Amino acid sequence: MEALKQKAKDLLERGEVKAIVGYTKGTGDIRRPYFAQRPEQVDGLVLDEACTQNLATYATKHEVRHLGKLGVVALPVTQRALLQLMAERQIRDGDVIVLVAEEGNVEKGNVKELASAAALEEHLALKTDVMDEKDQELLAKLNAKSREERWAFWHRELSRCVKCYACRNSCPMCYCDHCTMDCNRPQWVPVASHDLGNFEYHVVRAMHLAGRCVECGECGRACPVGIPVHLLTFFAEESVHRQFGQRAGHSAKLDYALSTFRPDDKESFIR
Amino acid sequence: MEEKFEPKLTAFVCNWCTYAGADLTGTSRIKYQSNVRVLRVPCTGRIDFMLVMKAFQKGADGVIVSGCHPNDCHYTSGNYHARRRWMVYKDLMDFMGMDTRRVTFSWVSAAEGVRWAQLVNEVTDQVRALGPYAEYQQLVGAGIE
Amino acid sequence: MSRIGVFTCHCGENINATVDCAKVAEMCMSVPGVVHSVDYKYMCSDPGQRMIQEAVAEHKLDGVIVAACSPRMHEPTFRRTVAEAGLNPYLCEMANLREHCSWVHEKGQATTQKAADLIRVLVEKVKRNQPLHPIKVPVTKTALVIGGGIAGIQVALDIANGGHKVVLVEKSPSIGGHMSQLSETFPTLDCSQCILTPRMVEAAQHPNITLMTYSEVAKVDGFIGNFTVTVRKKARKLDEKLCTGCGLCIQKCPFKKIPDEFNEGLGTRTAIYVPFPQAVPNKPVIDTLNCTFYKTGKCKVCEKLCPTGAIRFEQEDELVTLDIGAIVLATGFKLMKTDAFPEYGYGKHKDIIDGMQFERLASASGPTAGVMKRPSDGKEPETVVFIACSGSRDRSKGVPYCSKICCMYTAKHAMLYKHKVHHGKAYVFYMDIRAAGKDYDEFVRRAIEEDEVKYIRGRVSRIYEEDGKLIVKGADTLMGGEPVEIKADMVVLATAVQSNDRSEELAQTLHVSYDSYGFFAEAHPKLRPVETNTGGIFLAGACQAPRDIPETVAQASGAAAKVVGLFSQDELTREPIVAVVNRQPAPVFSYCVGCFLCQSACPYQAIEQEQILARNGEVIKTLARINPGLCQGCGTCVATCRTKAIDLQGFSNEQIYAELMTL
Amino acid sequence: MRIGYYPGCSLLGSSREFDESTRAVLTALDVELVEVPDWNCCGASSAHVIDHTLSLALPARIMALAEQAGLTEILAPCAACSNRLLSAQQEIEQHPELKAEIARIIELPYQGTVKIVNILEVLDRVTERIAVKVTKPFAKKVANYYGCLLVRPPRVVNFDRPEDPQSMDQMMKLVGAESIDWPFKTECCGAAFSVTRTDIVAKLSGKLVEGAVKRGAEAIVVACPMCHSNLDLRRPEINEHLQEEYTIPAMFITQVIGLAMGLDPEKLGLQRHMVSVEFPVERNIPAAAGAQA
Amino acid sequence: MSSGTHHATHADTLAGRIEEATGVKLAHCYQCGKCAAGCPVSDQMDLTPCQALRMLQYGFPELDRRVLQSEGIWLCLTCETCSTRCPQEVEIPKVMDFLRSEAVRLDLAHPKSKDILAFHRAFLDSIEHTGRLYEVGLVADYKMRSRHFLKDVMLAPKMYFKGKLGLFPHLIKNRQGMKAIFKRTTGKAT
Repeated sequence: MEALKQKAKDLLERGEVKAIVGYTKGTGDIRRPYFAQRPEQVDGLVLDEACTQNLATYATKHEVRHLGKLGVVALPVTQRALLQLMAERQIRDGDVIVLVAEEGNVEKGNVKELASAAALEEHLALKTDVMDEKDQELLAKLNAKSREERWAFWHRELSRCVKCYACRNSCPMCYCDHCTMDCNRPQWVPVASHDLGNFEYHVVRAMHLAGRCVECGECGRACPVGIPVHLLTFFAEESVHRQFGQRAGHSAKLDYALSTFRPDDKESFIR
Repeated sequence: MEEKFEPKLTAFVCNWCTYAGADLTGTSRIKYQSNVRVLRVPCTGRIDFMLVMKAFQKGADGVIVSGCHPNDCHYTSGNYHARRRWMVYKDLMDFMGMDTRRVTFSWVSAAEGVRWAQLVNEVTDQVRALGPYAEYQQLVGAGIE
Repeated sequence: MSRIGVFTCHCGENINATVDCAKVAEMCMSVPGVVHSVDYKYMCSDPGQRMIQEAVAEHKLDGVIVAACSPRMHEPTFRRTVAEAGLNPYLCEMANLREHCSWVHEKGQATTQKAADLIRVLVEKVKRNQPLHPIKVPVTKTALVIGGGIAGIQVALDIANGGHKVVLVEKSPSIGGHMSQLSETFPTLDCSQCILTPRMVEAAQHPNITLMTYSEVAKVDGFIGNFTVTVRKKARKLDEKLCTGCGLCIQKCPFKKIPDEFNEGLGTRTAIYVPFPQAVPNKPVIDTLNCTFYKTGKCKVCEKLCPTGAIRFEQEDELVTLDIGAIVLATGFKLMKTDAFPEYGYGKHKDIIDGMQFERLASASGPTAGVMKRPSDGKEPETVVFIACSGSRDRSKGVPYCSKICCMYTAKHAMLYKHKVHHGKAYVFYMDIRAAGKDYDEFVRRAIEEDEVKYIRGRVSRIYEEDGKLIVKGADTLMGGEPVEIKADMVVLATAVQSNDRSEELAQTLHVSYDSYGFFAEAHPKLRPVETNTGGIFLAGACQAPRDIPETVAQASGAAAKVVGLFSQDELTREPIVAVVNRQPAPVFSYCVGCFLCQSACPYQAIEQEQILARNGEVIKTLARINPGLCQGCGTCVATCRTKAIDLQGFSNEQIYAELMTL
Repeated sequence: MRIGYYPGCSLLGSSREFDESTRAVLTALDVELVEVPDWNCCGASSAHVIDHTLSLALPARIMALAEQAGLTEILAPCAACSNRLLSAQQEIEQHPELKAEIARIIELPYQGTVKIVNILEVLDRVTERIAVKVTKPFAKKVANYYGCLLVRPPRVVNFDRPEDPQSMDQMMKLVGAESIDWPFKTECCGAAFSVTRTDIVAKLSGKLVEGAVKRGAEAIVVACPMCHSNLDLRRPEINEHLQEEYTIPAMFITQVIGLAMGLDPEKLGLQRHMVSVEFPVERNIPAAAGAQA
Repeated sequence: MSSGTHHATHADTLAGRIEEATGVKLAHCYQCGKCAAGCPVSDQMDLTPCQALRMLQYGFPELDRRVLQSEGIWLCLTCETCSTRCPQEVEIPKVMDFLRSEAVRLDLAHPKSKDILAFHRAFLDSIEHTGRLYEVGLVADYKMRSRHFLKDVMLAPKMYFKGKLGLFPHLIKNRQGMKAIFKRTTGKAT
């Protein structure tokens, strides 16, 4: 912990970064995002098991961008997101210094500082990312159901969606200033939150994240009515990985499964 | 309903292979069922998955998406990109419980007039057998406030 | 509110027989936006077209739908028709009532209904059609030909004779390529240099051709009609203008022991050299790796002797920038080396040579002056074994394809040998004889029947040396795989034809695709064999696939014709059916977020970066920009764009969406 | 250096000298050999003729035992054995479903993690030690005979190059011997036909002996018991077949190195050869070569 | 040679079974003969490797039979020369192995294979019972099976005096385990 604070302090003092994006204590066990812009502010920083939010989301927000070069306290998913954002040219290599707690735990090891995409790639290359069992089970359960049951499930779940777009706004990869949802010529997806609009919205979200989702599950956590929307993007990402072997957030070189192809891509359904 | 159900089919076809193939079906005077409505696009690569969703919204009971065979794309690779898109989209449809039997992806070349007729007939019969896509219309119904 | 006119064609009885055209016309009147709807027997006839033009004027139509045959048939016709009536041609669409309706369905209400539907759908589209204007791209009428072999020379000459400027870039000091190394050529056995040299000279002297030998393409920017090419002119270490090519420097160069590339290492050359006597240009090059001066700082004999003082030891490579309209790739091939054959001794036996080395041995201008002497001891080989398919059709050596030329040149080699060594014995191990070409099979038969070359169907498993002989262990599969052992004095491997060194690199520089073996890929295997899928870049010869001389020359002329065709107009006019990235007023500038996920989806590398700069020059935003010169309008990028910032003219989101909504 | 050791059957019998010389030399080079406990025969060239699974199970048991003994590497001097072990290991690796099946058959857990190395690979790791220990350079012309199984099939053994390999030649250079350049380094000697088709062995091995002598070799160096017994035990048949009296000895590479290191010939088992290992006092290669030319 | 009584589908031809068991696709062989050319014993074979493969490519029962009955498959030394040099990477030794065990299973093995088989059987018996090869036992057993009583009779004593023949077998501890392995694989405790 001290190591992190010290590192953050140094960076700010040396002026290497204009702000540190990290976590701080919220009410109870909640950890909320925290922006330290002055050395003395780093004392607010916290990093422990309770920190879950993917802070990469802030790296593309205009108000944060204006601050200048950032130091980001990054969980593995955050690291992947940052890398993917570099691949998608939303962050320039070198615009963020990534602060990584070794073994994800500051108490144990000290903090590693990854200043370049290359360093980040190298660091991530060592990690094999597996989504947590809970989500794996949920996916498996759903896949085990009959098609009709799945329909019923999503119909029920998505009918509760209030189109608050919390899932979109919390997603590190949903950085577009002008989302498909905002298109009105033509109005692809009805604005109102009714069954059709909701359903289409989530199809769009999943399709747009297929091959780009870093599986942080932020969207699911963000949903105020508790719809497991993250399962949709997880599924799409896994589908891409299963079929094309590509994964998001592993390289700063863009390798987007849906705008690349292999002549021998294997499918079984095209007549 | 009393009178027997006639399915509504929407087809998205590429201009260079399938549309031309369908033209050939015509010039060869091969008959097929008239349920299908064809929308012409330059290339399967152009077909946004949202178009398929919209077709269903407008009450299509079945959708056909067809273009050039792999390696024959007029634009060399549009169909390959389309294929990937459909591989993921179909997967996702199924995961979300949509009835994937109602979307038919196929390759029909400019020389396959007969094949186009067969395809349309097969799909028409298949979807007729499936009946109207009531499930999805529920969504739409609920949509009109 | 739009004013759309619908013109339903009976096409004689072709449509009217099953579709009630009058009814359709009537139904269309009730479609919102339609102000005029008629039916007529033959819309494509003059009166039919006039009818449309009059209606355009009379009803002030802002959209026209001709419901007749397939747009693939008459769209151009009717677009011209409305254009003549002063309406933008792209406001006219065709409903396909014939091929897609009347011809394929039974007569009846349903069919008529479908006909009407097809029109209704289009009405909604036409309402949203934008007037479009053909895209014009200026053309720089200078061609760049990369590679100075027979392919490149032929292309250059054909384009030059077509009246256009050509720059011919060759990486080695002389043009001529592999063909200049050949002794005789099949199936006529005429001397290669005798037919090539005149072409080389012609190319050198042609007013429209600029030769850039000893040069390589370093960089290529731009697009069809408008390339900017940077060429690296490697330093010859000599002033070409002053050099008369007298050759004194070469005679006097003290360092003479350098293996001679032109003779495939069978001869030697000096450090200052011309690759071969008939070289074009006939101006030497200093090989700085071997030149005594560059190694020791002393010598300069050539400089002292040169009568015109042309030597320039301090000369540096220079970069030349060219404006180019079209590029032809003619970079040729290379042969697999004999060291790629473990079972034949990893190339350690001097007397196991490859096909090109044999050409040099057989060539009158070669190291042996055309006398058959084997490399090891200069003895005349009494028995020679030729092995076809050496490394070709051999997946274990990474070359599963057929090298195509070996069957013929092996037959030629065997023949040449027999002609030079009458009492000698020639054996050919082969798998199949692929001699499909004019007078080709006859040629092979001649080798077998008249020159008594022994053809053995089987591969050779092993070659080793014993008592000064090369023991060739093969088998005859026409005798059930019975082992055959031949004691040979020399073995000639017809080694595989492979893509030239660094061809992938070049392909990437030019953004043309290439296959897994490094051969450049044609745009269409059957119908566009000399084009690449990058506009304005064409292919000739063995850089695309193994080719013999006749084929190469034919393809070269084909490529030249394409270039001349391209140059026949000052501007390229292209259908405006292209993708565009939308623009918005500041501070948004565009819905494009600059993720460039679309870039790799484009088959034509048409998607570029465009930077929005503030007054102080700093980059505010980087957007995708689609080069209308390169875009072919497939729309793959459109479907890939999450923000819907890209749209396709003529098939816009709004148009297709509207069509759908009427269904 | 400590390494697992799988001598294999023939090193207990017909090729005892290979075992003896290997142990002698490696001990002298401070390489500790840990014999695989209760090892069994690898099935050699017989198992895979009769039953495929058996030909996997037998080697698997050996490797499983090694794993149990905590060995990470096994030296199998016998080229045939190391080849069997390697191919079994790879085939099981490629077919995961086999793993369980094999484990069931051999009643032992099997990971397939042990690395199988041949004698040359081990020697190659200690070249410096050898270099310093060479006291009596083996100043002879030698024909290095690798045989089939050391280098083939490359996909399985991936050791040296499949044709005209070099590893032995380098080793020989190291101990002062001059390797002849000859084409039969990897030609087959007749291998398993030693007992059943002696005629074939005589023919194939004959070609080797003849070829070696013709090129002036004074000894044939081998690294495979099968090759050795064919070139040594079968010499009478060979000579009879060739109608010649060839006396050129066939020696295991470990014996040659041992001699060069000045180890006691007895300990290297030289006395066990059928064709006695004696060299003319001064070398007269030309004569030897001339004799056959 | 006739087209065979019935047209077998690939799966139930010998070629099909080979592919199934060894993963080797015989269709890859394009009959270049490089195997036969390099094979140390092809000159002794009644069917050279490529010839055998050719016959199998047909998928005709009578041709399959002829291959199984051939002597050639028993002469293969598994020296891997062919597979190392094959341009199509056909692993012929694997095929030969399979052919031999098939020949034995279907009782079609060539009479001349008797000795070779006898040897292999003797060999395996020896290790089945002792765990390791017991050469004296092997030779004795082989002589019994092959009836070549006098073969190598002169060699044995020489070897003995050279200390190359132990008169007693090397027994491994877990001989039961060995027996079990044989039971589970060859199916019978010989």
